[in-house]
Amino acid sequence: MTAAEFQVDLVIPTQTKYLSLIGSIGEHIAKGLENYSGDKNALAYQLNLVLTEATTNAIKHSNSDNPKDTVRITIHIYDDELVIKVYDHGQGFDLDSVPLPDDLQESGRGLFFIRELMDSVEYRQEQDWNVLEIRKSLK
Amino acid sequence: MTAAEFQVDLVIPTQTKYLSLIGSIGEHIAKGLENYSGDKNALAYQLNLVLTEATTNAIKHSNSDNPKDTVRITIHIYDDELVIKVYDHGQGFDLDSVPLPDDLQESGRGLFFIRELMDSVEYRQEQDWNVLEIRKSLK
Amino acid sequence: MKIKKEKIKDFILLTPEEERIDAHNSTEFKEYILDLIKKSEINLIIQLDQVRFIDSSGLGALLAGFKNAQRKAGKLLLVNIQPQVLSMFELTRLNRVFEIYADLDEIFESEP
Amino acid sequence: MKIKKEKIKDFILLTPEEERIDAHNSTEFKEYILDLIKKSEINLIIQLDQVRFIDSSGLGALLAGFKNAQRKAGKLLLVNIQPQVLSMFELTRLNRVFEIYADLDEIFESEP
Ligand SMILES: Nc1ncnc2c1ncn2[C@@H]1O[C@H](COP(=O)(O)OP(=O)(O)O)[C@@H](O)[C@H]1O
Ligand SMILES: Nc1ncnc2c1ncn2[C@@H]1O[C@H](COP(=O)(O)OP(=O)(O)O)[C@@H](O)[C@H]1O
Repeated sequence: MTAAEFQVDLVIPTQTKYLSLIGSIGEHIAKGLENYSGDKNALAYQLNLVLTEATTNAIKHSNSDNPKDTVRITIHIYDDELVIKVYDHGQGFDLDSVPLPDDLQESGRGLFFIRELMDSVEYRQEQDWNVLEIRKSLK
Repeated sequence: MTAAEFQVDLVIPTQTKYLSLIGSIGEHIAKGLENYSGDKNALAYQLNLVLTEATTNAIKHSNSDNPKDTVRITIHIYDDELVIKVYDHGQGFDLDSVPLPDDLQESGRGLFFIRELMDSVEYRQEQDWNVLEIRKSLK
Repeated sequence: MKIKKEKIKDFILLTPEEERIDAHNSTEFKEYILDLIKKSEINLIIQLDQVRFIDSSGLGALLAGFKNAQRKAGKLLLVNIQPQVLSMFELTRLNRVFEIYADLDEIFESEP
Repeated sequence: MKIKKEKIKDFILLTPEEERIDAHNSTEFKEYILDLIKKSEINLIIQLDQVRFIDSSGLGALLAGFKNAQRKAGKLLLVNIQPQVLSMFELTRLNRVFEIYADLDEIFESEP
């Protein structure tokens, strides 16, 4: 993996009004991928969705004691892979123990979408942030 | 000036296909400004334009010897001000000696727009980058 | 959130006039629907032709409406879903939960 | 770049089917126009109703067409410009250079 061809690093207040901006960045990026052999419009929707879901979670579970808390989102596009990282200052959680949603359950489909549409998902600590790291191959 | 409320830092290849992404980020940001008392739709167009013009110049005047050259764009939104920085690796130029365009001249209106629509513009060197720094008050 | 509300035969037709339904507006959307059902408007058609994007919270809002309507022996039908939005229903298998129609004609053609 | 080309009375009507004209597509746009003029299609109407955004290179492309048409004693008229795009013509005073019409009717009503 060489240097990223495209990278974006965003820091936003913990407000849902920024979701459409984050999502549309994902859409634009997908539509601009020249070497992607798959369906770019489908990927555009998927990135929009995955970024929206991950950012929503980071906003929802941010540090509620700090009204100035922020969420950070980075997207790196390499030749053959894209890497999204979403950082929060919340209490953290155990990704592996999140169950699959039932058919009639009203919530709990965010991580399901992320897992279903991307290739790998991890959640870990890095300095004072929690990081959800999402990868997808672009081959 | 306290910490930025919103910040984005982008690194792109020197390709014009990224202009619409950069411009649309500017539009989204303007439309999300809650405390701006002016016309948000006008500001949205203006940020779209200013980012497009500044990024176009940085792409056009990038280091042509390096096919992997990049352009960096940062946008910081503070309470009362926005700051755009566009970084290039080109030969640089003297901002103050750029003349106003004639009525029938086909080019040369990029910096005119930036100066006309924003409050201040500077061009200087920072480490190995040239930086165009654009400021606009949000009061 | 902008929602157009019309009466059409025995149904209330709701058309969200938004490109996106996400966590920013889905709570309002859900409350709007639940409020109607509470007021005994239990037969709803939700027309999604303007919605280009829906996230899990948007699906959740629709599901809340669906379950509440059913509990009162009402109906919540979906109509005019854009293809990419429809794939989200398919991925979550919610296309098997909801009654989904291509257009309004399809809903009413079988009725007398 | 997608451009619709129609014949309307003595004019060629060009409608760029793009939301943006910027440095990514303006060279193609300019060459398209200059190419027509070279082929003696010197009376052009450019309809900008679909263009939500234009940058300085887009204005430059139109200006190149305008000057080339004039040089051959032709005309390049602009029509149906969206308000925000129009303000860019005003800011650069190019609204005093181009002949700008509200709609096609306005162009032809004065003609016999
Ligand atoms: N960034 C996060 N910080 C803390 N908990 C999280 C985070 N992201 C997800 N979770 C946990 O995982 C669960 C499932 O998340 P998700 O699938 O997105 O559905 P939902 O948010 O609708 O419950 C959440 O209910 C929450 O408990
Ligand atoms: N980033 C840059 N690096 C080097 N020269 C630049 C840069 N930006 C602008 N210039 C110079 O300033 C001139 C005016 O720029 P501008 O007003 O954007 O119009 P145009 O690019 O259409 O000529 C350019 O022709 C170029 O010589």
